[in-house]
Amino acid sequence: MSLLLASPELELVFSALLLTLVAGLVVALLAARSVLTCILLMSAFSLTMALWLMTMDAPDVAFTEASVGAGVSTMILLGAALSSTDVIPSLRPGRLWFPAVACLAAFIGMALIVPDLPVFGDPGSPPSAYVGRLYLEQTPHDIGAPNVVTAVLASYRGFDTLGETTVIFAAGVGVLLLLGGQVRSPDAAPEDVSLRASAGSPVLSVAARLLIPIICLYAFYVLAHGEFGAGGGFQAGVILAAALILHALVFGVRETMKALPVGVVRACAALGVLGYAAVGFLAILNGGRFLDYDALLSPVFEAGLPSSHLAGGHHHWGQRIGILAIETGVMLAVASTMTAIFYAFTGRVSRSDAAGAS
Amino acid sequence: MLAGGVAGLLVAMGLMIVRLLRGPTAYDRVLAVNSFGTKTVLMIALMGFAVGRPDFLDVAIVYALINFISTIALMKVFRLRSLAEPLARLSISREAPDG
Amino acid sequence: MIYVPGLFIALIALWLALSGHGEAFMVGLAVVSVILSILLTMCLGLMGREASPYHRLVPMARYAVWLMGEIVKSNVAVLRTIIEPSARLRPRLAALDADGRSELATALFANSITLTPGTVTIEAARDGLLVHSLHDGADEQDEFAPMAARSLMAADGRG
Amino acid sequence: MAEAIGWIGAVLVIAAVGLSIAGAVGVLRFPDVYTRIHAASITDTGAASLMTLGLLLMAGFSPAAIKLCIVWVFIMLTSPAAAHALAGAAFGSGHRPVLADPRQPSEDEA
Repeated sequence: MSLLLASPELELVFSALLLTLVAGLVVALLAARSVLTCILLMSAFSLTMALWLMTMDAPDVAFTEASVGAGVSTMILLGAALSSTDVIPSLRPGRLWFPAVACLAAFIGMALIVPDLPVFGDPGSPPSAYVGRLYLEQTPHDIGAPNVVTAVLASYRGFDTLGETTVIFAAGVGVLLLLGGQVRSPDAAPEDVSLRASAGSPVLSVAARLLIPIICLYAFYVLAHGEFGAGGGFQAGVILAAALILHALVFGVRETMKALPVGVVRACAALGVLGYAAVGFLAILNGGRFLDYDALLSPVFEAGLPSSHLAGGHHHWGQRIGILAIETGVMLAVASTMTAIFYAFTGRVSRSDAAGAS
Repeated sequence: MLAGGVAGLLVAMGLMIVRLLRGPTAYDRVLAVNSFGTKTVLMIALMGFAVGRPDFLDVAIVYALINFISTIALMKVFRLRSLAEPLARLSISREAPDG
Repeated sequence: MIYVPGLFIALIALWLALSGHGEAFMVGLAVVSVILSILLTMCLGLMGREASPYHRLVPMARYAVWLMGEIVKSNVAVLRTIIEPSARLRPRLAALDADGRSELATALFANSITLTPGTVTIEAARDGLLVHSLHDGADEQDEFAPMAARSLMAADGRG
Repeated sequence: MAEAIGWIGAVLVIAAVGLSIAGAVGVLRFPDVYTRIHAASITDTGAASLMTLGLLLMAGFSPAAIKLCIVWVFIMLTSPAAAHALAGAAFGSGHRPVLADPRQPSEDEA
């Protein structure tokens, strides 16, 4: 933030404007009586929050917020909204007092805490002073990845990230179980007039054909450059899923399921998590500890590799390849889980539509 | 200068929210969100360029792509009440290649 | 499958432009990624003229430069409408012929119309376009004729 | 000279933001969804172009500049397609544009 705007006064004006926008969006969300309007507002809210994260110099988090909050979760909420009614029932005023008091109490509690929080970016604050400083100082020597966020997530705390990837997988399994598990490719689209009208338009089909290869490549680019800048396996997975969702949106989910069957996608989700864990076991087999990437390559082999000119020549090939391997696992797991959830929603919706029509 | 630009874009985004709330049709709302997204892309590009960090621009690229996909999804839901139906067909018989 | 090399070159170029890392390891990753992307594209059944129009890059670029000029005009026109009283707003619909064009040329034409002076393509089909414009023009077919010819030349190589 | 180019760039960025605001005002003022699509999509692509050009003039050639151009290309590719999708969806679901000449038939074909 201070990088962006020279004077603190301007910074304050900017923060005030951004916060006004956020507050306005929240009030609008509370007032909206249509589910679809709420989804639109939440998409705009995610974008605004991502902007806020950008000003706090956290592009990794902003990246995730953008791709998940504004992209995939909009898609999934739309899928959910389609199988419910659009109008939010308004509560009787008599039932509002308890939530109102609870919210107010929580707000006052948090407001009381705020003055005790460290100033934003304070190097002396507890989270920055001890382990944070250690990470910053040791990363060039231990791991060599220029992006410390990736070094922490994928290497220092690789075991946590394995847990998180498993959580995503488990969440996907949970959603599939809740939705009934069985997803069939929807029956051939009914030839209704409204559909034929838009089916002829080449604009979207050309745009999708042109963009999908580029989006796929961009996903791999984000995966490969996670150690340099914002990005990594999670974001890459979401972007890849977005490409598949675009395909399903434009050409129909039937075509997507024909190319990538439901079973294959579900297997890939498991394969991603297994691949991540396999890297850990490979390290054990090579005589290291679980997820100890330094043990992945034998020292003789690593000595034969050209030294990498990253971060002052301290780059470890074992770390680099290990991080890339587990990030690939994360990407596969995330992309497949997102696609499987999308399949589940769309497959379900078209079945209920078919049942309603007959 | 850049601060003024960022503030101006925020004002434009706020106006888009007004259109989102006023509707009246669903397509006005989707239009407002789409335009809001484009302005966000511009704003990130401006901020990223101002601080000289190319990886901010990566985020802008993702926004531009995601914004398009979610506009298509929203439009489709409002139009067809379904995410599954195709908007365009994959033609099996391809045209004769040229060049 | 003559489109695969075109797409390969275009995607590699995009990667290198984005990445800026020229070391052998990253270039290797680039090649693997491009191959995976192309395989996915083929698996989804998208490979073809629209996914890989890069062999027409030079005429497209020439067309894009011409289009830029039109876009400048469009912004001036729309701005005047926003600033001046709404009396200037005279919306109308126009149907245009687009017979005998490839999908790519139709899409290029339709998108160009959307990008330029106060006109938006509402419906696009292989045989025609429905255009909404902010201002009354003389004859719609004449008005769009230069763009129709140029976009056809850029996408299909014939005028 | 370099300073002059920098100033031109700054002016272009400000113009882009002005165009954005003007587009937003148009989206608020125009009478129906089709005219609003004009205001939003055309000023969005225009603002993106002006801003890209302005920032390039201000900073010159760099890796960030290439990415900026890629962002611009994506906006120019996706924005008209999105506008077209919206207009087509609105038309297909029965919204008819407000026309200056009421005698003109609002075509019902596709």
